[in-house]
Amino acid sequence: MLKIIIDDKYCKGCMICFNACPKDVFKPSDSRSKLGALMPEAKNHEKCIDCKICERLCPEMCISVNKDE
Amino acid sequence: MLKIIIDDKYCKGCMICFNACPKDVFKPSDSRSKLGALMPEAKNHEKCIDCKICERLCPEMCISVNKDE
Amino acid sequence: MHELAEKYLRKEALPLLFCPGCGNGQVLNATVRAIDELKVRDDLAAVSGIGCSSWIPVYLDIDVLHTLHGRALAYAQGLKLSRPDKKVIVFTGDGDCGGIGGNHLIHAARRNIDITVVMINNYIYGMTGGQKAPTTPYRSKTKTSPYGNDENPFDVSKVVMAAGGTYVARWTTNQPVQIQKSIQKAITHKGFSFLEIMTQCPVQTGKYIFKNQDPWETMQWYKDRSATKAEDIEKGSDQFLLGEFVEDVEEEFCERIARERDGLC
Amino acid sequence: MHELAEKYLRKEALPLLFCPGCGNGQVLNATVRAIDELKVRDDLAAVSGIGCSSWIPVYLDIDVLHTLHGRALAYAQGLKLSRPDKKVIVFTGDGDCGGIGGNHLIHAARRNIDITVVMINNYIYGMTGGQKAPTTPYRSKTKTSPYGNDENPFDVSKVVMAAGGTYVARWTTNQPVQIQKSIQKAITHKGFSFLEIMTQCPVQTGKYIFKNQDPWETMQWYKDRSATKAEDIEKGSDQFLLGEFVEDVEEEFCERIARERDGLC
Amino acid sequence: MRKMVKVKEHGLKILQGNEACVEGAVAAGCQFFAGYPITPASEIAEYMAHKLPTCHQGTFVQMEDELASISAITAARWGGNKSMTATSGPGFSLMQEGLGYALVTETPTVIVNVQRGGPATGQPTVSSNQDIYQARYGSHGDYELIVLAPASVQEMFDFTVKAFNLSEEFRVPVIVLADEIIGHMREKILIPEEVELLEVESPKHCKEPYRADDRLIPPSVEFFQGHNLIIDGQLHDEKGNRAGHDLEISEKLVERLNHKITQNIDAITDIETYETEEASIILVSYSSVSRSALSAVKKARAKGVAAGWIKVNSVWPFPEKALKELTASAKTVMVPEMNIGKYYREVRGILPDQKVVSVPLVGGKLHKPDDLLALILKEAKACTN
Amino acid sequence: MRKMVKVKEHGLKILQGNEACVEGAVAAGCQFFAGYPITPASEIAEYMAHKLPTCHQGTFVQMEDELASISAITAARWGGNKSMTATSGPGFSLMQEGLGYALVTETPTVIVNVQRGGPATGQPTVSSNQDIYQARYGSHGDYELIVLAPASVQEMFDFTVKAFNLSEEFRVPVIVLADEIIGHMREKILIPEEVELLEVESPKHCKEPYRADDRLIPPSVEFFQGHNLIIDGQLHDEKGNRAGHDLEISEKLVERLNHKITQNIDAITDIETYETEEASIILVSYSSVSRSALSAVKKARAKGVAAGWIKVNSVWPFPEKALKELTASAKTVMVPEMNIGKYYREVRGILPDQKVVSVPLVGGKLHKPDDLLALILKEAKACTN
Amino acid sequence: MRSEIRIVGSGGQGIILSGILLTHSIGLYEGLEVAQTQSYGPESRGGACRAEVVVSDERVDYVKVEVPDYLITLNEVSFNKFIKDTRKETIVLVDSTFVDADPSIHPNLYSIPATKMAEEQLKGYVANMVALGAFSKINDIVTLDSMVKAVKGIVHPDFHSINIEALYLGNERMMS
Amino acid sequence: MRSEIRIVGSGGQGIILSGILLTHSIGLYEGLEVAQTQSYGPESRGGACRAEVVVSDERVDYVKVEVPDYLITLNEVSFNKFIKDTRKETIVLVDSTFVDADPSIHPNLYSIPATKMAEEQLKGYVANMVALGAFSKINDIVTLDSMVKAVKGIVHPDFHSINIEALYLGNERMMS
Ligand SMILES: Cc1ncc(C[n+]2csc(CCOP(=O)(O)OP(=O)(O)O)c2C)c(N)n1
Ligand SMILES: Cc1ncc(C[n+]2csc(CCOP(=O)(O)OP(=O)(O)O)c2C)c(N)n1
Ligand code: SF4
Ligand code: SF4
Ligand code: SF4
Ligand code: SF4
Ligand code: SF4
Ligand code: SF4
Ligand SMILES: [Mg+2]
Ligand SMILES: [Mg+2]
Repeated sequence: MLKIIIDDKYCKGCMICFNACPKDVFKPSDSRSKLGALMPEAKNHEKCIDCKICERLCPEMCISVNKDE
Repeated sequence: MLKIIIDDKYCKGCMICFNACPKDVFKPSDSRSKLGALMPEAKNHEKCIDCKICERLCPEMCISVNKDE
Repeated sequence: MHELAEKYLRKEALPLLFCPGCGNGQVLNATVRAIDELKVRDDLAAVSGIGCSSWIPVYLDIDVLHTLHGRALAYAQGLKLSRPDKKVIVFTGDGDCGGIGGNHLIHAARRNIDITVVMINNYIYGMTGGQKAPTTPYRSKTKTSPYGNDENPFDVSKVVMAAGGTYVARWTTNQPVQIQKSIQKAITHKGFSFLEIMTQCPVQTGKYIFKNQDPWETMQWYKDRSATKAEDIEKGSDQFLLGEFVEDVEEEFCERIARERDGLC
Repeated sequence: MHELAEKYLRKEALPLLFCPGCGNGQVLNATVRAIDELKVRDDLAAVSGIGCSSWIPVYLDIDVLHTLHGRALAYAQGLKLSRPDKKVIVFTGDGDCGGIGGNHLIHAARRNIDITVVMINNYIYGMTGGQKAPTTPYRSKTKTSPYGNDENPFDVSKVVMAAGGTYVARWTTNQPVQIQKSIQKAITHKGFSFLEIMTQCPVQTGKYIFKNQDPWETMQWYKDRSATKAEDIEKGSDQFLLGEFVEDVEEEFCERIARERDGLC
Repeated sequence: MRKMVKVKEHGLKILQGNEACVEGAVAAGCQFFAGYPITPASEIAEYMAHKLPTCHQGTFVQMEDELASISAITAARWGGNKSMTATSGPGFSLMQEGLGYALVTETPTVIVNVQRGGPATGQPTVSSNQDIYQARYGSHGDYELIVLAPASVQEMFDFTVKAFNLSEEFRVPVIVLADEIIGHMREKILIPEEVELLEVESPKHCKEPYRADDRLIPPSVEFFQGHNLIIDGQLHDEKGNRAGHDLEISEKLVERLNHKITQNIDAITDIETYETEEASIILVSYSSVSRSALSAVKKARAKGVAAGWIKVNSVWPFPEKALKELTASAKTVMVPEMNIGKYYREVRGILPDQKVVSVPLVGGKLHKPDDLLALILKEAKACTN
Repeated sequence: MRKMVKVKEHGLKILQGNEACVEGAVAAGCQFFAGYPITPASEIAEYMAHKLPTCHQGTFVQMEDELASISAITAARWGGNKSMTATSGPGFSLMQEGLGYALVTETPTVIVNVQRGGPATGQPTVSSNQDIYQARYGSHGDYELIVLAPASVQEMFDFTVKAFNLSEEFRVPVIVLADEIIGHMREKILIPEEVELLEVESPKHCKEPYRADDRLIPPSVEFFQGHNLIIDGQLHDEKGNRAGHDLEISEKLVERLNHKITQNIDAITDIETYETEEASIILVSYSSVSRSALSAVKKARAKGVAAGWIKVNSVWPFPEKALKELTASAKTVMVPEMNIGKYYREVRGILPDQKVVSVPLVGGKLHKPDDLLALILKEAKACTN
Repeated sequence: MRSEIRIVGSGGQGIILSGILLTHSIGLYEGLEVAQTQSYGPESRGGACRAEVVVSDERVDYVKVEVPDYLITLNEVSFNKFIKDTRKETIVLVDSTFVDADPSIHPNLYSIPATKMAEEQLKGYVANMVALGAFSKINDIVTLDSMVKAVKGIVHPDFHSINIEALYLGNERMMS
Repeated sequence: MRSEIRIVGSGGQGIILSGILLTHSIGLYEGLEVAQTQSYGPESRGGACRAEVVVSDERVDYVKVEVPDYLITLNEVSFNKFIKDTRKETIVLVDSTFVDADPSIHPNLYSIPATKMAEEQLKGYVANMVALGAFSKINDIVTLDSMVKAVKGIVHPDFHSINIEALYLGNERMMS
């Protein structure tokens, strides 16, 4: 399965990943990043098709979509 | 007849009038303008067709083609 | 942090000072990928002017010259001419490049000097807080056009083409892959290349022009209004064309200078 | 002295300080006729930058602002905006306008502000003694390109069109009547008008570029290389097009500002 | 002629310095603003964009850069509009050539420099007095001009009005040398119901726009009045015709351009004082720092030290005579300033017999009253020793 | 490290000052020139265009304006090329912002200002010393830089070489403040067979391009060496990262930028003298005027007046200490200059106990030796009275 | 009498607006002299941001804060940075949404989850107003009443109600 | 010993080149110290133009001409202007093509129709060289020989012969 990691040190909660993901992998959450922003959360890892749109569109380069080996 | 007057106060002897006149009205001359330049001379007044090309092309605006009344 | 960020960004400068959702980060993202793919890190220097967009290269862990407002291309030309064997990429804003810097732009394009220019068009002066840019749409309200902009917006890419740029392309932040590929093409291209990237500035453009500060909304607005075929664009509408507009081969400026010098030896 | 010279020139400033056979005097000649025909003397001010060509208006007995190198259009815009009811004509050189002044040019064109620009293209920096201009042909020798110019020449009219000029025309000094008519049209035109006049600079261009200092020879060279139909121009040749390239109707900048102000009252 | 002119939006307000500057300009009859945004001066352009079209039928235009901005305001004044621009360090540097043009053509206009820290991009958001010499010497050539340095929001209003009046009176560009603190600060301000404006009469016929009166000031003329003026940035004769190659004419013009200011210096000098008479230690200050200085002087007085305070409002032309007189009693003169110690050089130059102490502070720091007090006390002790 | 380097076209020649400047630059290893024509400096660009491509494999480029020119030379130095530009008043005004950038990024480069008369277009073909303060204070912000004023064709060569060395030594832009007379004059000049050049060693690895040594000078680094430098026109920390908002870091940088020059002033100061010891009247001069001054002093000596002559070559940083010492014996110090009396202000500022006399001359006039002599004799008489 | 107020947080949190609001409330409705200055990081992007208000019964000479009598901090970074520059009498108000401040760290520490309250209860970016409402309870310079008047003077009418609500909300929460 | 030479005319007449030629002849081939300056009207267009050469056996201090020992004028305007600034010992050479100078006007007046001679006899713009050739006869600083050497040093080889011819032509004419 794929693992989507959002780095809470850098996420600014812009929600572009959430909006852009074709598979609705992300959900808003209550947890705050180190910068104080409300972060999205990768909820539906299993739906991910590894298109990496989220990675490419994240302005903070703080998402990684990894093969969970 | 037409009278072509070159103002010797301003003529710089560039010879554009001489070159441009379709009727060969002008000839080079030995006489110097006040600025020290060798001026053209309107020799063949009778050939002039009043096209005013010389007037329009003179950079010093120092030619007038006049009806000699 | 993404592994490429880890590899190419200056850690001590993070987090990026861009507002949440700012398109500048996305351009940085694409740039990092382009550098990685081309493996040009050691042969590439970045130059920028002043503006939010001019901060893009400041995070890149390569040689970077962060210069003065409007002068990025003048510095870039000096740098390139001093080291014609290296590559120079410029990051600049619509104001920095098309406003105060317009003269250097047209002359650099005319010279066909081998520089890659990435111009971030966010329709506004972001850094100074939302004043009108030369690209601001007609009638749009900004801090310095509170009753609507009276000026026609500047089509910078068009002028670059008229001035002689040999690679010209335009994308929005909706096309991260195309941005990356175009950057790669532009860096590889021998001659003056110009990339116009339409980005969201959720804070200023969002507030004043789009009246919507959600970054995604601006990205959607761009999606709705852009086309890759000229036929698809309605005349008089606010639609605009995307794509690679010019790809010309012409002898490059530094090469001409080198050839001349060779002739003198 | 011609009667129109008598009527419109500042006697105390004569003789013109142009070299014998310089095209600037011919442009002045056409301008005087245009002013006379339009009867705009009292409603017209002239602005210029620095260069031989920028001296053209200095002999005109109207209000004249002889400004700084490259800034003519910036001053002209301030003047026009302060008195939108009056007409402003700018005389400028290829260096003044297309070199150092290029940024004001493209932005004035973009704004479509009602100013008439007469740009004298003599391929060179005349006043400073024959250095390369942005218009200098490729490979031409000048004082600052002793081994041949490495840069592509700047097609200023083309860039003005791309930037948004609404009346654009080009003539050589072989067409004094067309120059006069175009000046009249441009002054009458509501919007940004740009006239490029190719002139002979027998002293500098003649010496360095054409290697022939006879003014008439350069005029002939222009005659041989210009055409009024695009079809007549061989691609890749040194021929160039003459004529009126653009005549567009679009709301003018000062009018827009006035309309906006009216809306606020 | 001086005339009282009504001000539309008068009354007690809280405004930012930059806003007060705009209110002052509008009250003074400014009809034309051309500018380019820059921190910390942008609010002036923004507020102008908002105000000019409405209340005044004036024109606001954002130009492509600062070179264009100063050009446009200079030309607009020849078009008959009172005009102004505002910028900060980098933009002010770009304006230097155009400033010279306004100077040599004797164009009345107002330029506001809201100083930030330099050099180059420097410190965009931080205050300084670093451009005090640039304001005087930044352009090439020999000239004198007038520079006013406000130290409060009220003064941003008052000095802007004054700048317009002085520019018209002396036909010279006047610089309002503000700084980030003053520009961005909010304070109470009382906008008066009317302000006194200078209206210089314009001659009906004028063939010699540069023939000066006995105060060395040329006539107030403009375009489109049938004068057929020739206005040239080259040195020129009284008709305006270029004469840079003529050393006699050029000498006369350059001397007049300088002397029209220095000779009228008494009419220009504007200095505020506090307890300078018989003071043995005097602080010569200007800009925001003057407020710290005043605070320190008051504290020193409270401690029994004969301290005095001078605030120079018209920093240029350098008020040599006035400063000499006002500091006559002082053994020690201190010059605190938010720069490396620049105005100090001027002060020291005219007070050969006194101890002149530079109190510089750079990097954007504002002098704290207590730090200045400590210096005063140290000097006081040194004096009595 | 100082190294003797061969000069290709040496020997006794007659050259124009502007040509000698180019010869000096080329001898000093200048590899890059970007410029824009302007009277009376154009010959420098023209001769560079001719020379650089041939003898040196250097690059000449004519830019679209002076803003671009100074930008290009600054960047070229980061590319590793020794670089230079040349201009005159109007162009120098346009370069002020870019000069600030070179200053704050500590870029070694050379800017030649062949002064003409100002302000604005002023007197394009006429000489002056009017830009003496602009050269020091023309850009916004606090800085110190080095300005050399040649007074002969030989010095155009020598000072240009020196300018390159000083710029490399102190990592600072150096200005060669020439003037129309010197730039256009033709004289004999001996181009030496070799010149001494400074070669500053560059560190192999550098992560802190702005960490200075104990002379306050940062390392000599450039691009494409694997350092991954960040060079910023905002105030920055030792790594080069922007820190304009940090007052402590900013204060440190601004102070260092200033002190690296003032603290090393002895190494920079360059003054020539003639008979100053025990002289009671000393002329402090620079530029072309210094030659008239020397002539006058010699004539005065011939008449038995104890006159002395000082020629300041390094006009900035202001050689306060040296001038004080050298003028110690003088009762009267005279400062003749081709401007409204500018350097005089500096001199008067440091000589509180002597009579300092300004001898200005504007409009392009050069002081005649006999006129200066008359003044000296008058002063001599006043002294003995 | 001289009183110094410092408000700190990050760009976008309405720090400057809070300063302006205080200035208007104090200057126009409390009849005191007031000078408000500000300081912000690299231009105005997300960095640290600070507004300072100096209050006095005579003209304010020195316009900056030396040691604040009141410190309001809206994020963690600025709390950590500015808590050092207080004296023990300083009244400190923190937004506990971000700062989990140990009350023992300072004798006069008050906290309120301003951001959380604004987000949850008012669905708007008015944490600054919540904080000011709370501040109205713990100072003796400016009243809630004056703040409400100032809102009406400087905020666009469309946003009067949410801002005033926020002020009240903060005020009430501090009460309890 | 100090000697001052002034050459005046209008732009385009080769005034500056004459100055340069003299400087080279005197400095390199007569072994004297020399400083040549110039002055010209509005930039370089047709206006008045002046070259000055100061010669000395020691370094030239004051580089401008005060009262010329030699004045060479190539047009009417400059003749009229500069004849005033001579003393009676000054040796004056005029181009009689333009200036119909009354010999009684100055005790040391020489004239030669340099422009006419150049145009008619050499078909070239070398009036300046004709004048210098003439000058070589009436001064005791620089010889024709040195001038010829200098021509070879500074003029493009293509134009050596016409310039040298012109020098000789002027020299011979003055002879007679
Ligand atoms: C000479 C000068 N003028 C003005 C400024 C102020 N300034 C900084 S950035 C900027 C505009 C930036 O706009 P843009 O280039 O579009 O970049 P963005 O912030 O929108 O990305 C301005 C006007 C400056 N730094 N220097
Ligand atoms: C800022 C500045 N830079 C350079 C110059 C010198 N300069 C005067 S005219 C000129 C070029 C003029 O060329 P162009 O505009 O083509 O006019 P032309 O003389 O050819 O008619 C230059 C470079 C100047 N006056 N000001
Ligand atoms: S795109 Fe990046 S910064 Fe934005 S919310 Fe997603 S992870 Fe956070
Ligand atoms: S890789 Fe694609 S599918 Fe997976 S989370 Fe990212 S955007 Fe969604
Ligand atoms: S065109 Fe005019 S200036 Fe030229 S020769 Fe004819 S009359 Fe003389
Ligand atoms: S009017 Fe025509 S025909 Fe007559 S002289 Fe002039 S050019 Fe010749
Ligand atoms: S102001 Fe706009 S462009 Fe600048 S960082 Fe914020 S969102 Fe990006
Ligand atoms: S130099 Fe050329 S453009 Fe200038 S006046 Fe002479 S001929 Fe005309
Ligand atoms: Mg932008
Ligand atoms: Mg030209």
